[in-house]
Amino acid sequence: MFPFISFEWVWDIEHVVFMGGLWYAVSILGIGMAYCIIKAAIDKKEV
Amino acid sequence: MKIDRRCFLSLGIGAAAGTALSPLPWKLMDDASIWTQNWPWTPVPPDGEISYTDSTCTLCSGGCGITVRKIDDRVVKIEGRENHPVNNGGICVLGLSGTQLLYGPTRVKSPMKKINGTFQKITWNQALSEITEKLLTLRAEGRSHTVAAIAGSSRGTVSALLQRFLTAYGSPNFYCQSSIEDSFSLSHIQPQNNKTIPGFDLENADYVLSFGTGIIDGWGSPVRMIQASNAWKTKNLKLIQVEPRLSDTAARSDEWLPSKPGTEAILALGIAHVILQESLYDQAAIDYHSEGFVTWRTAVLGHYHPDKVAEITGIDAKTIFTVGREFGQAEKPVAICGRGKGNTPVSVAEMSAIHALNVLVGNVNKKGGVFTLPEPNYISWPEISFDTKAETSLQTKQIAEGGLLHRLPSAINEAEDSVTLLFVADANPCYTLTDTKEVIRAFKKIPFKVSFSSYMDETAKLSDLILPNHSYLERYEDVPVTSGLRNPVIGLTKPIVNPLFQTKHTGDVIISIARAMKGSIESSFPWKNYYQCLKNGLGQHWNPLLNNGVVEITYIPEFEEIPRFAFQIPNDKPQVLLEGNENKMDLTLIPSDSMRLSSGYIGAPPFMMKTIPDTILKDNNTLVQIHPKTAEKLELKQGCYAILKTPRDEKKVKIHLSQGIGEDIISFPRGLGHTAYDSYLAGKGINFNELIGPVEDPFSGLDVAWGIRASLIKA
Amino acid sequence: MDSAFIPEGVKRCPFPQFLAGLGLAGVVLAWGIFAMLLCWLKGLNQTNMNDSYGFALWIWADLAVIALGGGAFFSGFLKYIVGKDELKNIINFAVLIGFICYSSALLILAIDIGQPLRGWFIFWHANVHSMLTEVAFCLSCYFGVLTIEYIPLILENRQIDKIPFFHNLSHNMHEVMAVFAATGAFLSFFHQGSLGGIAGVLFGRPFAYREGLLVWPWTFFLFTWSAAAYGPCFTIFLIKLLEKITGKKLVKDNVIDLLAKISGWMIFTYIFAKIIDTWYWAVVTVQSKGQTLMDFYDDNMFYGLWILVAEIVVGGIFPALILLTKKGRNSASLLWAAVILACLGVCINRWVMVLQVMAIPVLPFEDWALYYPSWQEIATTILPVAYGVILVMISYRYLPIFPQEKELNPIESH
Amino acid sequence: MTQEYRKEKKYGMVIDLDRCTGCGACMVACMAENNVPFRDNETDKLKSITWMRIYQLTNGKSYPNEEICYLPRPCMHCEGHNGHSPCVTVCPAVATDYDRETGIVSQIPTRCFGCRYCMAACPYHARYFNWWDPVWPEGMEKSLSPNVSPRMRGVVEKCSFCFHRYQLAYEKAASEDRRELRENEYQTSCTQACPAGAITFGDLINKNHAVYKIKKDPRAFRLLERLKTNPKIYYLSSREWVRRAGDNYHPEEETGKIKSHQ
Repeated sequence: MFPFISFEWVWDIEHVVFMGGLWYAVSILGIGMAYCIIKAAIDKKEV
Repeated sequence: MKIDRRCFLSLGIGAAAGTALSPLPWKLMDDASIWTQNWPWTPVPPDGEISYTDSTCTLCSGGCGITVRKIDDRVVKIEGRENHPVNNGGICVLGLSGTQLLYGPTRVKSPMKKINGTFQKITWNQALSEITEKLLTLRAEGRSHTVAAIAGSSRGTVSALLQRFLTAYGSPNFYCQSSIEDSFSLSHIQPQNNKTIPGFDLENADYVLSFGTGIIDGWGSPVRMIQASNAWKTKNLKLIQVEPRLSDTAARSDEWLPSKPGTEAILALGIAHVILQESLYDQAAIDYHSEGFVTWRTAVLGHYHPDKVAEITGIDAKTIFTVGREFGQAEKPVAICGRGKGNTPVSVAEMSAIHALNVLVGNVNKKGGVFTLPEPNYISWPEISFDTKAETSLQTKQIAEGGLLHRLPSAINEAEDSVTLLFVADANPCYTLTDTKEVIRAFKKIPFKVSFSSYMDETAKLSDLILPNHSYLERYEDVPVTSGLRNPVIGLTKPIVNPLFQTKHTGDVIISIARAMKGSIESSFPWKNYYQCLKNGLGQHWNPLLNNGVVEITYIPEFEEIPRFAFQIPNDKPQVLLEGNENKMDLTLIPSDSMRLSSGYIGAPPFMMKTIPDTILKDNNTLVQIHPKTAEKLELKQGCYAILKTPRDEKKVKIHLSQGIGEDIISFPRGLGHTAYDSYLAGKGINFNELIGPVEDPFSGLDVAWGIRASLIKA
Repeated sequence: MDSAFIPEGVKRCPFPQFLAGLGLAGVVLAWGIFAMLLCWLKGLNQTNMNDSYGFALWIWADLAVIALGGGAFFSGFLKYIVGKDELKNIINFAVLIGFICYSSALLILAIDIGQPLRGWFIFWHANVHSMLTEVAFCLSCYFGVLTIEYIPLILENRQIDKIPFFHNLSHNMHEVMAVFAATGAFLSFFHQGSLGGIAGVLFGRPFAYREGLLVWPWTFFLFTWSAAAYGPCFTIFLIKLLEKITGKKLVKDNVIDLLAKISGWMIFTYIFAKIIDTWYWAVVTVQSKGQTLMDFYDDNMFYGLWILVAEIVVGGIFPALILLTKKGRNSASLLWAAVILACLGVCINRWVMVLQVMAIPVLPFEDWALYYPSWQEIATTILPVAYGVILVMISYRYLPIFPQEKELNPIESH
Repeated sequence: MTQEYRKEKKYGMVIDLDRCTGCGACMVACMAENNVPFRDNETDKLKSITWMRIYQLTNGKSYPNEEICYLPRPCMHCEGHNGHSPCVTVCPAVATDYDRETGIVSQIPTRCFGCRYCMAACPYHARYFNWWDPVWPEGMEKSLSPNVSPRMRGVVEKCSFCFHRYQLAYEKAASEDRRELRENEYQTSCTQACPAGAITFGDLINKNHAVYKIKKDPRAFRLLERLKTNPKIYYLSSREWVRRAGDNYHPEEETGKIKSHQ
């Protein structure tokens, strides 16, 4: 699942494409949510 | 700080987020999965040193060599022994499951006495003194002859010790289950007062004509027979199977002759007719090996023309001619009989009709043929000493006339107190004897029953005292094997593990009882223990047996020692008739044997039960096989329930339709319906023996029932 | 009693009545949970599954709810990516249904696996070649997306909205929702597809096996397509059902009409593709394996050609034709018929792709394996329905699910 | 050929159905060797774990022309196309794998989380699920072999070609400084037990092994070759109807004449 960490990881096209897609999606969601939460917290202080 | 809802909510979410980000949930997740990989209730077999020990299997009469794999002192696997004269590395389902018998829940773990209907543990001292006292009292009362014993086999030192004990004690009532070998012996004229046993050099035969013999269904020494049948395949030998049912043997034969059940002898005579008519017989050999040929020849030529035989047997005349010619012209043709596993005798008339074929073509006592061998009396013990008490009481008549075991239950049921004490060793008569209900009734009438069984089988369960033997993996014993081999073989079982429970070798038990009886009985048992008795008794055979685990007894008889075959003049109806009224019960019920069913005195262990197909046993129901047309007539469907009625009993069965059986025949699997043993076996299916009763051969008195009339009614 | 939590300007039933309803659904839920616990504690021997039916009722339920929940991603896709703005009136509900369907699907999967405590191995020891891995990844991620889409809805509750942080959060999330929705659509495309791929890649099972494009069998695309096509029908069906129950109009006709029309076109094109796929499979794929179409529909007690007709004609062509015509969409009864048939159609498709696959013998000497579920399986399959009802009840009562409700059902001032 | 090539093995079996008597010894030999659990009622064959299972085939003719053939079915250890066996590719957690050194399809029960996708993928029904916790009656756990871990409830298991025997043999060979195993050093439990000598086991690509030659017998066929599963179990039968029962055929097709993929 994790490059460098999981022993099953192989640097082949399947892993790169599939896991790449996954991590890409997870990052978008994570960053998006983080952005929303942090902004909400900041906005709250400004109120 | 005021804790309001808002604060509470934030705190909660914060805590959740904090926990999620901490290693805690991940660690818990990991631990949980590691826990599932090591569930404490899933056993982890301890590792240890691997060792292999050779021994002999005793679970059927086949006597295969086994190699037992142990880890430290645990038996983990039983394998076939390489280069063994009987099985050469092969092994069967029962032999492989032996570990489950050794460690299984069916073992009797100590001497048990039935008190108020339940078994209670007692010590060996208590058990032995109780039995000794009983025996002494009976003897003092002059009732020695009311002590009886049933042994699984007439051969081997333990059976011989039991018989010896009874004789020295003064009882003529020692019984063994009759077998096909008795039929064979009775169809010969004995030169000495000895039994004649058949030896089959089947590997070297070139044409095998089998009359219902389950060659690969467990007849003879099963593994060896499977190997022989494959040797025939390789050599392109022809196997002809005469059988009403498409058994595995029939399925494997080159030609299956689906004769009407019970007409095998007539078919054999029809084939003999062809051989005689076309002069394909060997006159010199006939003269050498037999008596009574001329009159027999006339009778057969007169009454058994293939056309007529075809009518009775359902095998067309053309086939009879072909088979007769092929048999007559083959170099080493062999005709064999004994239905299914061959555990039940056939009538002497049938045996004669079939073995006559071997004699006709002269394939007797030569390579690739059938041998007439003397019983291998290999045990040499000192003479028994008798006191007057024994001498007189030995003169009393046997309770079952002719020493025939199947007569014992009715004899007991008819006369009061005919048997007051019964020993049962290596046998399970309450399961294996036919008309089981009567057997159990008789058994219950006997005031005191003693079982030597290692396992809680049906007979042990009904006994008053159990003196459990070591299992075969815990003891020394000689294993004589004659079934279907060229020469008799003696194997040796060895203690692979120390006895797990408080069991005692039956041989030792008999010796200690005898010694406690004092007097002439004690002096008839001059051995310290069973081991010594075995070693002394086997004499010259002991050292090779101990070293190799097996010895072959090759014995070439002199001319005058050769038992001569007696051609029996066939009467009008050489077939054994069925019990039951033909008009009321118009179906014929026959048993079917299979390698995956154990029908002997050892019940199938769990592994074996796993191999039974669901066309034989489904849940707790036995399935009977019938032809679709029979089913149509009786309005039965695949998988439906029906009541199977015979003159002896009636049972609920399930129907399985098959194209491998003729019309109006019901095939019933033998080996199910145990009421004892463990939950893996007890209550599964129906015991065939309950549905059938003995039918005696008028010539020999042997129980030669091969089936019974029956009816099937939709339930 | 709970009026402070009920959105302003709408009328809800009395609290006791609401509680009674909750209780009723709760009983069914408890039954399902009991069965679920049995399965977890005693193992899958509680089911009637067997070695021929490794996949059974649950997997069908799983595939079915995901297909039906497809309305969420497709309406999201239409609203945020294609820009069909009218759908904003329906998107909340679609998200709610999606959330219910997907959480149920995940729960069913957690019950279905033999070692639930090791379920995370699918992520940790992932085999990237397995369709199921793809399903697990995309499904969980998309469930994350649905949660993200559902959160702002919760935050819009009257009381929660009063908290500035949550108010802001809700606002911020709405702002970036298009990004989330796009990610969701991307994930959905793959997991709907890989669910189809699950059956399609089984080259040992000619009934399921399909040829395809690169690593994806045709069922991959058909499943995505059918989820997008039939999912909205389920959303419409539930809205109509909710309107019947509440006795209120909740969504304007033009919105329903738009969704129905899009759904109609989707079903129409899907079923066209499905027919081609079936035809090619029957004539080429199956033939090459030495079998014929009728091998799969013959000689057993249950599966006949009727099921193929039911799926394609009754559950496909019929609803497509109704939804494509204005008259069909405008007639209440026809619309009802269309959405129900469509939901049945897609459920039959998922059934066939799971259970019939298991039933058909592949070895010539084997027989059909038919199976009926145990009560534990049925209870755990109904569990999500009860759970869904409860969540819909609560959400409908306390959250502004239907933006048009106030306008359509003005309350006389009191 | 290079040294590298020689190292690769493809263990497989040839089962002679002309010799098989259906006695069941292979089934029990397998159970005893691999600690296969058992239950009170084993008559529901769809819930009975038998890594080696014997099918009874009939020619479909009516009495008295019916014929029977027994067909033992272990795991086929399919190679598929280049190791892509039907089950290995679908396992989401790499709990089953195609071992390129031996050609054996492995199964790791502690890795398996019981999704049963592999069972759905296997057309041979060679995979079994542990629907129950394995329970040995008191005392009988002594008969368990330490070479094969008993499996827990909720995981899939199947024939491993007695892989532990390969490992033990390999360790022994290594201790004797040998890199390659002799043919008889590694044999499966079923092969060893078969009283009919119907099973031959060995390296299918090693010219010195018996299986290499026998698999080219004109009687040879494999099950469901048309599905391109590329199994490593070959069967021999001199009966045409048996060979035909090994695969699905259109009526006009000739038995064994379908060009299969390698």
